[in-house]
Amino acid sequence: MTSVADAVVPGQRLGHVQEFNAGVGTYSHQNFLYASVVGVKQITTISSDELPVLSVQRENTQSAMPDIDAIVTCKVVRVNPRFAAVNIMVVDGKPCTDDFQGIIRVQDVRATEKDKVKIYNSFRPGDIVRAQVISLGDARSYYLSTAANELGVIFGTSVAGGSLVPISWQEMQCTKTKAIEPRKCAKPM
Amino acid sequence: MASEPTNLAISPAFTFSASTFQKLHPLEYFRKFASQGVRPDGRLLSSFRPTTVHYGVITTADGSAMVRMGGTTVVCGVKAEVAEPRLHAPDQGYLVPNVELSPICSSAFRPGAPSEQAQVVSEQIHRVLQESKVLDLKELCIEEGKAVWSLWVDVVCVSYDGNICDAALTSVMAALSNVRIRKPTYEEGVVKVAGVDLLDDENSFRLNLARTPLSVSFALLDTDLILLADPNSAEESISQGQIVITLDETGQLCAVSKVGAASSSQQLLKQCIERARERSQELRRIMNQEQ
Amino acid sequence: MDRKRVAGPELSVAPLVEYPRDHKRWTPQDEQRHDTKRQPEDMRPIYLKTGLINQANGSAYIELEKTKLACGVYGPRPGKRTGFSGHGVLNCEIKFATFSCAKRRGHMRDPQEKELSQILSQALTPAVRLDLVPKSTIDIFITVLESDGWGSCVAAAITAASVALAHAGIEMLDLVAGCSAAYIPSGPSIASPTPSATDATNATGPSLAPRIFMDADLEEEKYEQGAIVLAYMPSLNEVTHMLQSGKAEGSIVSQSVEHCVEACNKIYAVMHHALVESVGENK
Amino acid sequence: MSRLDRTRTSPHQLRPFFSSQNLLNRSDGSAQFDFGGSSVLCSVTGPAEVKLRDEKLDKATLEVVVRPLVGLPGVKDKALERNIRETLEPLVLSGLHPRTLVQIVVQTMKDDGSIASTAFNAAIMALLDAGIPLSSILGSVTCTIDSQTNDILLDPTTEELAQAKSTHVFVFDNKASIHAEDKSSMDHDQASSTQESSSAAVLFSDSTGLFTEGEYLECAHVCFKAAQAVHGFIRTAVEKKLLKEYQQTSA
Amino acid sequence: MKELDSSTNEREFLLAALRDGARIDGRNFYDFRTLRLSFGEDYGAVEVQLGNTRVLAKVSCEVIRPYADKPTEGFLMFNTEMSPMASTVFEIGRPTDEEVLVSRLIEKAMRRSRALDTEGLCIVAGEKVWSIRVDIHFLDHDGNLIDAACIAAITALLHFRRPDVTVVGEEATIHTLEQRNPVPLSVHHIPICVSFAFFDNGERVIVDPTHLEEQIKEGDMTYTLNVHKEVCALSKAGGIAMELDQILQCSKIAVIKVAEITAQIQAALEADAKKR
Repeated sequence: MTSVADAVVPGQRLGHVQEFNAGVGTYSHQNFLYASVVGVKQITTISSDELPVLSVQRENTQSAMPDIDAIVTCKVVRVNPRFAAVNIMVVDGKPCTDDFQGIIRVQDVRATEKDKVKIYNSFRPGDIVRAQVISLGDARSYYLSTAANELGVIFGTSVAGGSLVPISWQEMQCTKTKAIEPRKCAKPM
Repeated sequence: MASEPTNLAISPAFTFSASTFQKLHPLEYFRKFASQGVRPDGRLLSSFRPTTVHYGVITTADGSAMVRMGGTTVVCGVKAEVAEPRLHAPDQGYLVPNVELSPICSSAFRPGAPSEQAQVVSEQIHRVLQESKVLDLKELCIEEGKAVWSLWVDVVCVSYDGNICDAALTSVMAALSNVRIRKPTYEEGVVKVAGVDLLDDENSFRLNLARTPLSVSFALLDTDLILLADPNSAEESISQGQIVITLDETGQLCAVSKVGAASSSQQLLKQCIERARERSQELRRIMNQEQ
Repeated sequence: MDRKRVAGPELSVAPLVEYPRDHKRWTPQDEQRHDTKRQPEDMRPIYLKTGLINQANGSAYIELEKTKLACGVYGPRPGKRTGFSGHGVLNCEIKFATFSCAKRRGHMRDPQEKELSQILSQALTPAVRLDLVPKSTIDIFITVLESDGWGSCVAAAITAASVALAHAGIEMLDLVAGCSAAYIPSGPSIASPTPSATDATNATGPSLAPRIFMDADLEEEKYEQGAIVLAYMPSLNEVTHMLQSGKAEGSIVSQSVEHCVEACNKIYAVMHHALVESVGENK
Repeated sequence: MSRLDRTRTSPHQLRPFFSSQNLLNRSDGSAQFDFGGSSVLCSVTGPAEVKLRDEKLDKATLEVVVRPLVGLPGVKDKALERNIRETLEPLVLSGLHPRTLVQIVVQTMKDDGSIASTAFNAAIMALLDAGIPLSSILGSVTCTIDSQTNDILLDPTTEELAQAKSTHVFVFDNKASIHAEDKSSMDHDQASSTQESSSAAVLFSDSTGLFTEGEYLECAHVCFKAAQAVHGFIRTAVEKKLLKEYQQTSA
Repeated sequence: MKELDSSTNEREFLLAALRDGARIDGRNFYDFRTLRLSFGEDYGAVEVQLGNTRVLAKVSCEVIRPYADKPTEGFLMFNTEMSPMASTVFEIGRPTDEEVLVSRLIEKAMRRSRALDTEGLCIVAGEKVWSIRVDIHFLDHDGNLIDAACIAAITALLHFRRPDVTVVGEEATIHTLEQRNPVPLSVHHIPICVSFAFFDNGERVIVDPTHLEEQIKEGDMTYTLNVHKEVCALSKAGGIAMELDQILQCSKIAVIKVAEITAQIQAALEADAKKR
């Protein structure tokens, strides 16, 4: 498919800015395009009136880190009336080496009727939550949101220790005891 | 890679890639494989990882060895220095093993003082060397009551992927067997050795090791009472206990330890000893090949 | 006393090494280098490999004959909580194994290791696009397994760390190659058997221009009157760090910088090869 | 034949053991356990506030601190800390107290051999005294194989340890013995065979020195039988304490 | 773990009682709590109970090389590291202020007052000396750790016997306990600490405060004396300012207390010696 000959390393000059647009894994410096990661050079032509995009397909993906708008999977570690604190474990389908910290503030739990949200009716410690990064947050945590249908709790364990299945967008049921517990559920895709 | 089990769902509604699933539910991930009799790295529950031993890799040390056990790489270097003997043991030297688990080898270790794990492994090796009388410390005497050799046996873990215990002890024994110390002369409180380029039996001596104990470790998974030979770091993190069997070349036991997890039957321990016997023979074969 | 390690004697020293009278040791008076196979401008052959440490995000192992070190890169990962920063932090820590030098080293981090860590982070930071990893830390850990020359060790650490960073998939402007050279006083071509010949510093007249030995080993370093370590980005043709120590004339310095740049270009080829090789492996 | 300590006549004899609970005022539970001239005092605090760093989402964090009688704690004590912690972890029903700390401090008071076993027994009694929920209790016994006579000596003294060619520390939980008791009440013939097979279940084992597999299994067997006495003793101690408390509250 | 302050009720009650001339455990102001000393089978191990405060002291010895500049001086070392057993405020490796204070006072009381003859610990000058180590374990903290620790340390030193040694020329032979009776250390004098706590601007002075009293006190002072009325150490670390008169008044009380405690220690040692 790709030959080693197309492999480039950071700093390798790939072309002139008049010939190509800079894509991922590249940067421009004094009218030239250079590779910024190890990978395979790729040229994609979008349309005839635009310059082709020169990019480098990463060979070793960098350890995942949260970025604005990224979809993350995280575990709830503690809750209080103002926010749920989470450990971000997966970013855009890629596991992080070390967990990053995030919080879902009460106003970011859902899109509508924000003033009626109670954190403890939305998340419990141990829940696995799918969320979106909305800002880099403060020194400690990224700020996350679950205010969309496909975002929210995707896996949880009931008080009795059984696994929970969603029965509506704000309720989940224990498979063992059939007890219903409130959650902000993610809509299965 | 073993053939991946197809159903990686944590609940019927959501599916994930294998790596994501492993991160979120390491135990479930492992079980999916174990239920098919294999481990995520493709091994059988009872098989060990490929192992290599290289001798004399460090020329600044008086004896050294590098051991690779799967993804775990350790380097052991022995330095012989001169020290005053203890007053109550004036003709005995020192043999001081220490294992360093520094942050280079895994993100599980932080910079600073040795972690509990590093301390425990160091102590385990220290005890085996001492209790199963590997080396007569009188051999390290230079001048009774005045000067003895102190052998600093330091193990550096370069890459950590579980089972540091076996890798470290193997490297220690290999490095000790590789040691060559220049013959010393003692004169008026000063220990001198001759500066020569090539060490031979004329100008140096080797350690007379009474035996070569090697350890074989298993991880215990409580929930399913599964026994895993030579666990890697992902397996260690989901296991509750471990069994370590240490044997010398005659098949005599030097140490048996079972820590953590629920009670295990005598049958299980016998099984471990049996497997350990075979594995330690194999390790010895690898060690002898390279020498 | 160190409670967290198996205790040995409180004090121990290396034995005194006594050389026989007829023992021949290398001195700067020798025409050839300590390693007789090398010319002054020759480096030792480099062995460089990525991916030794499987728990790390990126790693490299480098060997210049006896100089051996391993480097692991972790991150970007959550940084220490010291305020919000739009830029990432590059954190370097270098540690010499206790058995890595002729004299046994301690377990604790000593001032030399701290200084080296500083040099490394200065040499590498300009090449890493830290603006792309806000709030995060990239940790570079280096363990020196054996050191045969201080300068070569620093240079090897820079080279290995830069390859490990690229191996970790971290965005960089360029690779950084490290190279060292030592200024060795050149004696008379015929070694004079004067008693002062053993004392290297006195043996040389000040008038003679020193020779420049690339990638000097420990034995040669013992006689050096100065040395230089250069960190250089070969594609961009930029220097990220330069450390000149000792006394040398300007012409010697500029000459050795030229030599080092040239050598860095050779090292770059090795780095390139090691990284491209890893591309093939993963497929 | 007599033992080195001259008070015992049989190699399989334990030294007299003794315990008392609820000795300390500043901890939630405490106990002292003596094997002859060896004595360990143990305190338990918890469930209490846990440091954020050590917090576990779904269970209590167990912390063990071992304090030697002489000198500062070293790697040896660290190893014992880890052994005690990992042995107790499956016993403590830690899921009942998530995000809390159960701290166990083990202090050697007198040292005449078999300290690890004495510490294990003191720890379980202190946990009982503190009312920490447990799934079962444990009993620990040490033995050595004498380098001269090859005899298995139970509960060795310091002097006997110095002469040993190998040392074996065992811990057994009382699940096996409960099992055996049930069986024996039903059927006597079956009981002996159950006892044989149940003697195998080892909760913790730590052996060093030089020994054969046969010797190891023999030691396990001898220690298992002796551990029954320790289990019985602990049980009686708890019964007595409960009875006393009941009498106090009803009086 | 952080320690909770005493409750307002406790404080008010305790202070009200003091103003009525009573302490809540029924003691008079200048009473010590019941002091109990128990010895182990080994020499040099003593457990001290001062009310609910418990301290264990263990003395051990080894032969080591002396410092070159003090070739005839033996060593006397104290280990006063506190474990969470005594109270959860103590954390391993993070000494509290109290721990530092106690450790320094013990040093002052024992070593600086030359209670133990360190010259007498010399075996062969410049070669071999005894190093005496006192490990003080705090088991239960109900106030006044310093007095209890001090009593434990000095009693353990008095109780301790080291192996006998014979020196012929440069050669020293250390005899085992079986070969020869071990010998006691030469203790010059018996320093005893007496701690005071002050309330109501020093108007009310009590000795041997309990933990609760320590929490509420406004200031404190520790006298270290021996029966010969020699002051070995005096420590008044912070707290309210005191008039000189009050300090002198305390010293008179301390003298009496020291005599009592010393007598009790000697009686206990004699009783133990008879049993052996």
